[in-house]
Amino acid sequence: MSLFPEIIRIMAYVVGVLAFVGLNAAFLVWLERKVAGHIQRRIGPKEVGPFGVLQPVADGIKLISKQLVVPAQADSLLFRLSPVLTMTLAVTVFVVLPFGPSLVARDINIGLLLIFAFLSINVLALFIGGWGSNNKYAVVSAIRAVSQNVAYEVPMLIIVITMVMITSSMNLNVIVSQQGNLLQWHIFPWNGSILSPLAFLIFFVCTLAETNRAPFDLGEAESELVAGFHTEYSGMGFGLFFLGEYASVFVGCALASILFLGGWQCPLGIMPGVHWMLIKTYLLVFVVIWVRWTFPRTTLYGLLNLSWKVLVPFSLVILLVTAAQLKMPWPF
Amino acid sequence: MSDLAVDPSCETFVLNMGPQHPATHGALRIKLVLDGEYIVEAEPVLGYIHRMHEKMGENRSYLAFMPNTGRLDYLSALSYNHGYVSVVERAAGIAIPERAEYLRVITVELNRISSHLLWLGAFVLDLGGFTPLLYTMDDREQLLDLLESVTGSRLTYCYFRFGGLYNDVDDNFGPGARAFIKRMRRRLPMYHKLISKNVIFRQRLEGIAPVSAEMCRKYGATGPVARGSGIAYDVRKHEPYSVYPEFNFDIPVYEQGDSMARYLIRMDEIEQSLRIVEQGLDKLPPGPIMAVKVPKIIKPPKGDYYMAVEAARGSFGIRLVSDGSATPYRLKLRSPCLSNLSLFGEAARGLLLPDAVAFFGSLDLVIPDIDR
Amino acid sequence: MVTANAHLPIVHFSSLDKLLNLGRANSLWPLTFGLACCAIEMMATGVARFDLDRFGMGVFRPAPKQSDVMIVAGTISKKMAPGIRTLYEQMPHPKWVIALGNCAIAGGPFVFAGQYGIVEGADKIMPVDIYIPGCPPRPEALVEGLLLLEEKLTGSRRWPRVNPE
Amino acid sequence: MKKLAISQALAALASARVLECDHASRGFHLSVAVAPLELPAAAKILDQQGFFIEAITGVDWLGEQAAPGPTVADQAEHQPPLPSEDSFEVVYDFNHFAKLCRVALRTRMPRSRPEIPTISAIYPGANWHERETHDFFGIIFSDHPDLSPLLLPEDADFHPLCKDYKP
Repeated sequence: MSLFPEIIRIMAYVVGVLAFVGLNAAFLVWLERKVAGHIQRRIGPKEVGPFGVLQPVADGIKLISKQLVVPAQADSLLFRLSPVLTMTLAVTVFVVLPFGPSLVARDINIGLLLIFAFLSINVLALFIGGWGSNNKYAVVSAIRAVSQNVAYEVPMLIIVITMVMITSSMNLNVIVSQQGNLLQWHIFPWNGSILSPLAFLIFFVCTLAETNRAPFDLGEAESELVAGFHTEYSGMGFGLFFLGEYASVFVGCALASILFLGGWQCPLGIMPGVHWMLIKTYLLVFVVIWVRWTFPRTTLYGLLNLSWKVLVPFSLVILLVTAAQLKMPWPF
Repeated sequence: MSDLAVDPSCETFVLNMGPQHPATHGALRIKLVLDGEYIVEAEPVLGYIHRMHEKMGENRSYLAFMPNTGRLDYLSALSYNHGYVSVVERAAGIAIPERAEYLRVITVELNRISSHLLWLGAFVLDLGGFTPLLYTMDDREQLLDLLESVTGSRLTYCYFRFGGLYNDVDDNFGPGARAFIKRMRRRLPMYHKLISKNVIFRQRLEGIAPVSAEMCRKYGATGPVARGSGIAYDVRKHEPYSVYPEFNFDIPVYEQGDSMARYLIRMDEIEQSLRIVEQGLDKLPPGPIMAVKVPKIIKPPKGDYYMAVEAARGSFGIRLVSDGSATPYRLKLRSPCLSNLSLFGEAARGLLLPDAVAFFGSLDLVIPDIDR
Repeated sequence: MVTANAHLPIVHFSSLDKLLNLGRANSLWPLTFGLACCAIEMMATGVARFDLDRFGMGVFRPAPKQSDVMIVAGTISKKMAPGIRTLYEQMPHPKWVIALGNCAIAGGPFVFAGQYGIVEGADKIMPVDIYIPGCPPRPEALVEGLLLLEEKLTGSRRWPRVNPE
Repeated sequence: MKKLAISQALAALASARVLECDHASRGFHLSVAVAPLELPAAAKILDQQGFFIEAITGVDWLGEQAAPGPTVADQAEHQPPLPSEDSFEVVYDFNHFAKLCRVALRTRMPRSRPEIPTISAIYPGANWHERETHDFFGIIFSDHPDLSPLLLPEDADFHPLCKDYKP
């Protein structure tokens, strides 16, 4: 492998991933506001461009041209680092996401591990942002975000381990290629583990919590903490948090669709490709938005109780049952 | 929980909620001493929207003060109108025609529903659910259209006059109100399904911030807050005024005293108000809407007079001290919200921050009414 | 009368400025900040029937750092005035202020000889771009006010003006 | 009956002057005037009988002494005898949750020495009402835990509802 094409390849993927993250955020902003509008008996963005599709563009222009304020008492380095870090981590994860049979930036063996490694650092970015703002609301919010993320990573990773046991691979492309058609999807109990529908549910709930989405949006609980960890961020600092949040929502839903719903595979086994991946992921994203505009927010204790007292035991049961099932084909 | 909060070895910090904060519904500041997220001490700081209503009462004529009453508790402005016209009518000895009394009751109850609807939306918004606000506001808009056709304004009504009303209702009012009652009766089960039965919602309200009946008495809390604590006190039944004795309605009472009870009280009150409006429309007598002999300039005899009415948030009282001239000598406005808020400091001790926000929302406060 | 070219800069990046202003005009995020009665009408404007989100203005931000428009909705008491000034200063540039209702314009009904408690108008403590009269103004008036602000930014009006006959 | 019980209990106080009023025309049943020093005792009696506090109203009777003809206040209602100079009046409104009985408890103090004992130890709800009365009239409630301005700005040193207030 010569060096030169490799650099071109990297460049192409960097540009591609960044463009996708930007477009994805724009699309999700529009989708979220439109869906929210229709859930709430109103129209949502309509005047800016046809069907309001230019709304995210206007928001972006506005945010970019807005003054960046670094509070005098804030830790300038941490304050500036945090949004960049959030964004970088979210973008990095896209490197191993397979969008199609050959449409993946880096087809590495430990893709799954890499994603969770980076997603775990994400919470640190929020924390230094909240801490660096030197704002009490932001600090409380940052502490909430950390305890929440730690609590929900445990059941999530246990589920992922279960899935790795079933698929015996950490390569996302391999996992997808095992699920050739609807009947082979890992969400169904006859493929691998009898408890996999439950596993999917737990994984999805954990995704909501990990990405700070309602009903687990304690970090940015408006009625309690004003705007949470990004209270002090203006302009594009806030914009980057937004991009990062939408990118991780996408990643979370993409992972769910890769692990359980066959990723880029077609349900009927014909014409697999990137469109299936996008359809499945955005359907899941739609559910995330739907949940957000339906439920009130939990409290921190309700959230931690749900994780440690319900999700962790259940996911451990899933792990054990799956292990037993894999080792002893009978009586399953 | 509370022993954790008073542990002297814990490090605490002070958090200023407000004056601009989404949870305080206006310009109110709450000084919180927090231990982690537990509240050690909560002290509301008032006065950010003090608008000198009582001073204004002393330097303008009785009629000219009328619009002020619509701006005290702007969510149930008609109740305040009612209280004010009633105390002046009591002082000056003005009797008002029956049709006017009935229309007063009907419009006041419609206003109470609109107030409770707005509260419901804002309350769920405090708990992080955005969508119910849009639903309740949608219903409220229907109601506002109705009230606007009668009173001429959407929010800060000034509809009653000494001796009667500003104008009669038109032919569309009756059918419109009946249509609204029908609509609301359909919508209430929907709200119960969407909100009351939601697991997260119940988990956040049940058993949170119990207020005892004794505490209500010591602080003078009235309205849904007292009724949520098992006190069956409603001025409409307790000290009947206007034509309320003619109506058949219940006073919902819950014993638990927690945020859930205060929520359920208001939901039940919407139903009761619908009943009152329906009966009022059935019984509405024909006739004049203004008493014939109302002096142009009201000069009540010397002395002091008190009048309490049941506003949406509790008992609103007016003490009018008259020196026999055309302006009140002293006009004291007893705000239900002030008394209801005064127990916040004691009841919020030991709560978690989000629970305190829920508790605050369940008190249903209108800040300009507190500050006056 | 408000005109778009009121403050012409010395160096004029014409097209870029136009683009930026177009972006800003279509994404005016108000600050969640209500003082009194007018705040309820502000809420009513945000929700289903009037739906400010149609114009991209529905994103009410609770933090001043992330908002573009401050809608002063209600009476400004002397105790509150320093707080409002702080909020205004915390908002990053470019920022605009709308005085909603008579109280925010000039003290409204609460002005009388010998008043001791209120600031008579938001423009006593900060620059105001748009004044919307009413007590409280109807939601339609607030929508019109925001459209006027857009017009001030872009120089052109979104919808044809309706002349009241 | 509540009215009888409370009026007898209050009449036992040395300085109390209990007057029954027509509820329909005045809005309260009992008008009870006491000397400032007996205020806590009266409040304690009301507390024991299960009354709740509704409001505290201050009234400034400036110029009452100088007024020609009959004085503004109904003299009969204001025994013990009025101070011989212009006075402040404070009216405490009490009510009962179960049995309707509104009691207006009145007390008068001279304008030059506006000091009366607090009842906030008996009724914690009275705390804010007393602070508010202090804001508006400058009446000092002795032994009150915190008489800082409630509705006026923190540094306010004026009392706007006094009749001689000039901004």
